[in-house]
Amino acid sequence: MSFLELNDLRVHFPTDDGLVKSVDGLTFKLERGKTLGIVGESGSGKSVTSLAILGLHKGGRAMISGEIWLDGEELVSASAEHVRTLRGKKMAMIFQDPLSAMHPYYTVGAQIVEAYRIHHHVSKAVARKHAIDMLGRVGIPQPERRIDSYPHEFSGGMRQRAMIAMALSCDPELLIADEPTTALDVTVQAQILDLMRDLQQEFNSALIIITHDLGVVAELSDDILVMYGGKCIEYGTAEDIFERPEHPYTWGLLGSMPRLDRARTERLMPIKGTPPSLINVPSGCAFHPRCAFEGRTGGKANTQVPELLETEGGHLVRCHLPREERRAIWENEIKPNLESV
Amino acid sequence: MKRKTTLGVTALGAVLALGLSACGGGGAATPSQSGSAPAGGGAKAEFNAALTQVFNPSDKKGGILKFANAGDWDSLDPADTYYGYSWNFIRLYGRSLVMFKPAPGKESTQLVPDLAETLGVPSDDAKTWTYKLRAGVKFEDGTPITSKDVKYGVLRSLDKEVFPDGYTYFNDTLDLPKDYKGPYKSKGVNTDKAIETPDDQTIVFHLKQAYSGFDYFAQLPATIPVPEAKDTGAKYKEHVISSGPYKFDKNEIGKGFNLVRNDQWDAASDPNRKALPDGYEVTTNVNADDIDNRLLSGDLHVDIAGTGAQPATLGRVLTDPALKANTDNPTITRLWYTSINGNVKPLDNLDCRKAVEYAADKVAYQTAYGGEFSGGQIATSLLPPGIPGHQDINPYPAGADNHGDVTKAKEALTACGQPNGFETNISYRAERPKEKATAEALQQSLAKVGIKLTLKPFPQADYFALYAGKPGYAKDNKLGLAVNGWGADWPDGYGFLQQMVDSRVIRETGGSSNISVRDPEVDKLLDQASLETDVAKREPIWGQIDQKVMDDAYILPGIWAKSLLIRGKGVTNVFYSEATGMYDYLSMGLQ
Amino acid sequence: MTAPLDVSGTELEAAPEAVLAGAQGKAIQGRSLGQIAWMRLKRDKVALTGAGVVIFLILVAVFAPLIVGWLGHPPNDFNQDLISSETLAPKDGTGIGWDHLFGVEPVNGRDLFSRIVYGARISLLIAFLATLLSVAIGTILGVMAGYLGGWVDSVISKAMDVFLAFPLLVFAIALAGIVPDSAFGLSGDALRVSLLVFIIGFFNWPYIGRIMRGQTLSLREREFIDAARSLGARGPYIIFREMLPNLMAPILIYATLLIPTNIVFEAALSFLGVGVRPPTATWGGMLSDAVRFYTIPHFMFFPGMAIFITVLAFNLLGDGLRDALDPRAR
Amino acid sequence: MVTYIIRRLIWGVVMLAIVSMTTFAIFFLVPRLAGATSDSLAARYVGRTANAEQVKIAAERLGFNDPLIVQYGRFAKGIVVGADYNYGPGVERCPAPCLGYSFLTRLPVWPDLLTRLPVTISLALGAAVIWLIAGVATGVVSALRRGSFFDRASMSIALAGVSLPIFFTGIVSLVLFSYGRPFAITAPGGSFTPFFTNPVQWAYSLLLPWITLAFLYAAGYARLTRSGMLETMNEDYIRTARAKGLTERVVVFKHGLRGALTPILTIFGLDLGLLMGGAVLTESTFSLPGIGKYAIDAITSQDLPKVMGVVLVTAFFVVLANLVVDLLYAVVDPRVRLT
Repeated sequence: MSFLELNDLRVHFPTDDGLVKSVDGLTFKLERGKTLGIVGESGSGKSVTSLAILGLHKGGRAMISGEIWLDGEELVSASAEHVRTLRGKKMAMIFQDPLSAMHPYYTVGAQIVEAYRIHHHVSKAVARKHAIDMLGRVGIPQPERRIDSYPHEFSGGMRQRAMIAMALSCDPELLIADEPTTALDVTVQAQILDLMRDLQQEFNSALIIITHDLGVVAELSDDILVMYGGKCIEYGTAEDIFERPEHPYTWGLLGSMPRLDRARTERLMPIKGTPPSLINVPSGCAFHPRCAFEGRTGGKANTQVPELLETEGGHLVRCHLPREERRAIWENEIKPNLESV
Repeated sequence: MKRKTTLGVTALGAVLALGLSACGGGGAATPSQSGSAPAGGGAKAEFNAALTQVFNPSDKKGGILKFANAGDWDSLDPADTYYGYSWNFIRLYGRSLVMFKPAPGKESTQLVPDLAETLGVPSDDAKTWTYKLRAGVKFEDGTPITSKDVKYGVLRSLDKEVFPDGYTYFNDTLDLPKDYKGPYKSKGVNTDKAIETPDDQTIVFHLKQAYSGFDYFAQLPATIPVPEAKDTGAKYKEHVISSGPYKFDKNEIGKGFNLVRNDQWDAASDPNRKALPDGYEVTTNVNADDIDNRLLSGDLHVDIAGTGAQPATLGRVLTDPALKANTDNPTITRLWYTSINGNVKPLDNLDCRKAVEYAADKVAYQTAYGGEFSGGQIATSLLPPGIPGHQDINPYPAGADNHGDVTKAKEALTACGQPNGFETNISYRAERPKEKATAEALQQSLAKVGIKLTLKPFPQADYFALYAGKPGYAKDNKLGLAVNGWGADWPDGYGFLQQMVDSRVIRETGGSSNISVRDPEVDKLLDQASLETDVAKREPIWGQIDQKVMDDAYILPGIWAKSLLIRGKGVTNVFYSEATGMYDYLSMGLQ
Repeated sequence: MTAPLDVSGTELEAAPEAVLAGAQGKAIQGRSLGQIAWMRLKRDKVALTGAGVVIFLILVAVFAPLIVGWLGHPPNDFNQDLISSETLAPKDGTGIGWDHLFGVEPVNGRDLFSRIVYGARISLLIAFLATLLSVAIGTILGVMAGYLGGWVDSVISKAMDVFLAFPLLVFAIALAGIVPDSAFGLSGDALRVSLLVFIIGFFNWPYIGRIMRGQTLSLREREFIDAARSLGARGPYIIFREMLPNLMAPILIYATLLIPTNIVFEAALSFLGVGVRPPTATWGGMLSDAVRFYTIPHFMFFPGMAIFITVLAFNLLGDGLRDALDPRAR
Repeated sequence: MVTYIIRRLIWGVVMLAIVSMTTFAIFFLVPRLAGATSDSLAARYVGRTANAEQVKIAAERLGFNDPLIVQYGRFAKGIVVGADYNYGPGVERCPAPCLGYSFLTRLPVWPDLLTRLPVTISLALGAAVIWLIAGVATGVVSALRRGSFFDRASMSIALAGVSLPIFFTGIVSLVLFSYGRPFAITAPGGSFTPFFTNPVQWAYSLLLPWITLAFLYAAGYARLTRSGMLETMNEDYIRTARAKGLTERVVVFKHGLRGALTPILTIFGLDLGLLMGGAVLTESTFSLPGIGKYAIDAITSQDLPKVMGVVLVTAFFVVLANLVVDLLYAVVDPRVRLT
C-alpha cells in the first residue's frame, strides 16, 4: 500500500440550492518523497480534497464517502479526535495568502509554538527555541528577533516562509501546499518553490501541491492530477501531462499558461465559458459545453459520462474522443500553436 | 363665614391677594387648647370618615411616620416655600406667630396663636400689630427664641433675590425704609420703622396702610424665627434650625430627609401640637403610582402633596369597598376653568363667548380632570362652595345632561354673527395631562357647534410668563381659550377672586393668572369689597363679582376640584383641614 | 498575480451563485447585483414576511381615513358614554368589541383602533422622511469625505465625531421642547413633523456618513475606479456614474435598518411629550398616556405592540436585504 | 503614544467646547427668536406672585441682560477657574469646575451631578455586566450551534429584543414586577440605595432596571456576537488553527473569540460611555434619580445651568469612552497603530 491512497473520495455539500458535489469520486496514490500536483480552476474541488484529507470537513455539513488511507490508517471512518491528533504532526498544510491564514492578534512565534506544543509536551522555552530554529531553517533572517513580530509586520514572502515553518514544525510526513505561491510576486515565488523542494528532500515527506498554475507544478511535481468539476479528468507523470496531454481541458490549461519563452505579441489561448455548476452538472461530459471538440464525439458528449481510462503506463484520461483522434489533435492542432515561435 | 372682624378702617391697595375676613380681632379670641380635639371622631373606616371629624383618634406616642412626595420640595426654608403641603408640614419644625387651628373641617380655618401668646393686637387703626411671644420657647440648640429672631426671619424673607419663590405680602405691606433689600444687602439699616422689638418677648409690626387681616400674614412661614447667627441664606434650606417639636437629622435635597424629636421643644409652651411620632421620614421624587401602592399596602403613611390618588389607583380604590372606606373626598377651594380671551376675535363679541359657555361639555371637563371623585364637581360659576359669598347660580346651563347645550350655543353664534362657528386656539400646559384632556374635550364639544379649536401646548414654566399669560402673545397667536386654574392661599373671597378677575393684575410683560377678565366694573366691585369692613355687606359682593364675570362670559368654569385622599394604614388622628385642602400633618400619630 | 483562465470577466470568488447557476447554456450571462439580491431575497421567507408587514403598514398609513371610516371611529372623537365617571376606565374594562376593535381609551373613550391606525401615519412619515434626510446628508458628506480626502475628509470626520459626542436624546428633547408653536412659516402638525424629521434626521447622519465614507474609501482603491480615472473621467462623473451605483446596496441596507431606529426615536420623543402635539395620535404619546393608567393593560398593549411589530418588520426586512445584497456580511 | 493621547485630549476638550457652545446658543437663541425678553425668561425662575420688580431683580441676578458671548464666557470661566456665588449672608466660592448654580433651586449643579452619578453608573455598569455576559454567551453558543433550536430561539428573542423600545419593556416590567403588582420583584422609584450603604438593597433597587436595560442591549450583543463569531470562524486563520491540530475548544475560545470580540469591545465601550451620561428613557421610566432623569427634569424646567451640566457630563463620557476604546483597541489588536 502506498503512503497516501484515496479511493473513490466523494465530498458533497447539501445547500439550499441542492447538493454540491465538490469532489465526486477521486482516486489517487502518493508515495513518501514524491510530489503530486493537483491542477484545476477555482471550484474544481482541489482545495476541498486537501481539506478532506486533513479531516477538516468533519463535524461540518459535508457528506464524505470513500476512503483515505494515510500510512495504513483509514481517515474517513476515523474519529474526528483521532484525525485531529494526526493533523499538524503527521500531515500539515500550507495555505495560500498567509496574511489571512495567520491569526492577526498573535505573534508568529506564538503561533508556531502553539502548533509545536499541541503535539509535543515540552516547555514553552523549548518550543520557542524550536520555533526560532524552524524560522531560521526556512530562511528568515534574525529569527530570534522576528519570532516576536506579528504577521502584518512581515513581508509577503517572509510570511509564507513563516507559514511553512509552522507547517513543518512537527516534521509532517505529508505536506499539502494549497496555492503556496499565488499571493507572491514572481521572484519570491521561485524562492519559495526552491525552499519547498529543498525541505521536501530534507524531510523526505510526501508533498501535494494544489494550484491553478501549471508553471508551479512543472517545477516540482512528479505526478500531476487535473481536476474538473470535482472529478479527475487526466492523471499522469509530469512528462505525460506536459508532453502528451490527451484531454481538451488540459490543452486549454497548457494554452493559457504564460511562458517566458513565448513571443510578447502572441495571445494566450483562453478557455471559453465559465467553470461548471456543481449542482446542475452538465449532462454527459462535464466539460462538453466548453469543449471545442465536442462535435467529434458522435453525440456522446452530452449524454454519457466518460470514464477515466488508462491510455498507457499509468496515464489516465476521461474523454469520449477516441485515443487516436486525441493524439492527432494534440500533435496537429494544439502543439504547433503552443510552440510556434 | 361667621367669624368676622369689626375693626375699623381697612383701606387696602388692590395689589394684595389676601383675605379681609380675619379671625379673632381685638385680641379677644381664646386660643383653643389641645383638649378641644373633637370627640366625635371614630376609628370606623368609611368613605369620608375624616372629612369633618378626627378619624382614629389616639394619644399614643412613638413610631416613625413615613411621607413621600412625587415631586421635589420647592424649599424647606420658611422664607422661600410656597407649596400648600409645605406650609402644612413646616409646622413640625417651625413655629410661626399664628397658625390655622389643627382641627377637622370648618374649624381648621380658624386662626390660633402659636409662637405668640395671643392673636395680634392691633392699634393705630390696625396699622400697628403687636404680638407677645410665649415664654420658654427655644431653638433646637437650646437658645431661647426672642422677638428679634422672629423679626430677622421676616426681614430675610424680604430678599427676593435670595428667596425668589416666596410671597411678597410683607414686602408690600410693611412700612419699610426706602429701598430696603433685606438684611443681607441692606446691612445695618434701621428697620424699627417697620418692625420693632421693644423687648425679647414683644414684636410690633408697622404697616403702610391699615389692614385688618394681618393675622393671616402672621401665620405665614416667614414669621418662623430664624437665628441670625445660623443663617446661611440660600443654603439655609439645607439645615433649617428648628423651633418646633422636630428637627432635621439628615437632609439630602432631591432625595429626602429625616426629622427627629427636638428635645428643646417644650410641650407646655405649645397647646397646638401633640408631637406623637418619634420622627418623620420623607422621601422625595418617588414615582406617583408607587406612592399610591405603598399607601394602600401600608408601607407609607402619607402622600405629602395631598393632591389625591393617581388615575391608575382610582379604578382600584373606588371599586373595592374595603379600600374606598379608607379614603376621603373633599372639595377644595380651587377652580379649574378656561379663560375666554376677549382680545381675540371673534371672542371680543359677548355672544361668541356665550356660545363657548353653552357648548362646553361639562361632564367631559369633569372626566378630563379625573371624574367626580378625583376631578371635582361641575362648576357653574367661579366661587367654590367653600368660599364665603358663594351662591348657587348657573347662568349657562349646559343642557339637561351637562353635555353642553347645542341649541343655545347656536343661537348665541347667530347673535354673534358667526352662525357656522369660527376657528380659534386653545392653550394648555404641556406637562399636565389633565389640561391636555380638557383641551381635547373642549375641542370635541365645541366642534359640535362649529367652533374649531386647535390645541396649543406650552411649557408649564413659561405658560403665564411667555405665552397664555402674555397679552401680546395671546392676541397675536389667537389664543382664544386658555386652560387655567386657581386656588387661594387660604379660603377667602378676596384671595380667591382678586388674582383671577382683577384686570389691573394683567401685565403686558406677562405672568399674571388673570388672562381674560377685563371689566372695569369688576375692578370697582373688588375695590368696594376691600374697603367694606362689614362682612355682612362684603360677602354678597363676592357673589356679585362672580355673577358679573359670568355675565361677561370671560371665564368658562370647569369644575371645583375634589381630591381622593388615601388614609395611610395605622395612622391615628387623621382629619381633613379646609385651611390646607389636605390632611393635617401636625396631629397624625401611629397606632 | 497571474490569471491563466480568462473567463470572460466574471469574478468567480465574488459571486458564488454564478458558479452554481452558470454554465447551463452556452451563453453565460452576467447577473446584476439586483437580480442576485432579488433571487436571494425571494428565498428568505422571514425577510419576505417583514416586507409584507412593511407594505401592509404603509397601506394602512396611506389609507388610514378609509380604514377608519370602515372599521373605526374618527380618531379624536370622544365616546364618554363608555367610560365610568368614577374610575375613568371603560365601563366593561376595555371596550373591546365589534364597534371598537381595540377597545377605547380611558377618560375620553377615543377609539384605540383608529388611533393606532392614524398613529402609523405619523410614525412612518417621520421615520421615512428622517431617514431620507440622514441618508442624503450622510451620503453626500460621507462620499465627499471619502473621495476627496485631505482637509475635507478631516473636517467632515471631525464634524461626525462632534455629532456623535452630542447626547442625542437629551439634545433632541431640549430642542423639540423649546421650539415655539409656530415658526418658519409652519404651525401645527406640519411644524412638529418637520421639526421631528429635522431633529431625528439631522442627528443621525453621521452614522450613515461614516459607513459611506468607509465604503467610498475602499471603492476608491478598486480597479474600475482607477480605470475610469485613467480614461480621463472627472470627479463628478466618477462619483455619480461609478461610485453611487456601487453605494446603492449599502445605502439601501442602512436606510432600511435606520428606519426602525427612527421609529423608536420618534416614539421616544412622543413618549417624553415633545413629539407631535395632541390630539394627533402617536404611538409614543399613547404609550405615555397609558403609563398613568397602567392598571388598564389594553391601553398600553396596542400602541406598544404597534411599535414592536413595525420595528420588527423593518428589522427583518433590513436583515434580509443585508444578507441578500452583501453576502460577506452573512 | 503620549503625544497621541495629548492630542486626543486636546481634541476632546475642543469637542466639549463645541458641544457646550451649541447647547448654550440654542437655549439662548431659540426662546429669544420666539419673542422672549430677558424679563420674561427670568419670570420662569421666580415665584408665582412675583411682581415686575422682582422679575427684574431675577433677570439681573441671572445675568440675562448680558449678550450671548458674555453669558457663555461667564459659564466657561466658571468651569476653568471657578466662580463666586452670593448666597445671601456671604459669598461662596464655587471651585473649578463650577458648572454654575441652578436657576430654580439656586444650588450648585456640580454636587447635584456628583450625587446623581453613582445612580447612573450603578445602572450602566450593572446592566453592562448582565448584557455582556448574557449577550456574548448567547451569541457564541448560537454561532457554534448554527441552525439549532437554541440558535433559532435565541436569535428570534434577540430580534424581538432589539425591536422593543425600552420605554415599552420598562412599563410592562413595571406593571408586572413592581411593587404591589402580581409578580413583585422590586420597588422602583426614588428608592435607589447607594452601594456602600447597603449592597444588597442597592442591587435590589436596581434589579428591574438592570434587567430591562440589559435585555435590550443583550439582544443586540447576541446578534453582534453571533455574526462576528460566524464571520471569524470562517476566517482562514481559524482553518489554519484547526490544521495545526488544535482542539476545537482552543480553536473557538483562543482563536475564534479573540477575533470576534475585538470589534464588540469597541461597541461596548461606546455604549457604556453613552449610558454613563444618563440612560434617559430607562431612568425616567423607572424614576431613577440619575443623570438622565436629571436631564429631563432640567429640560422641563428650562434650567439652563443644569442642562449645560448634563450635556457636558454626557459628552465628556462619550469623548472619554472614544479615547479609552481607541487605546484599548491598540492594545488588543497589534495591527492598530495610534497616530
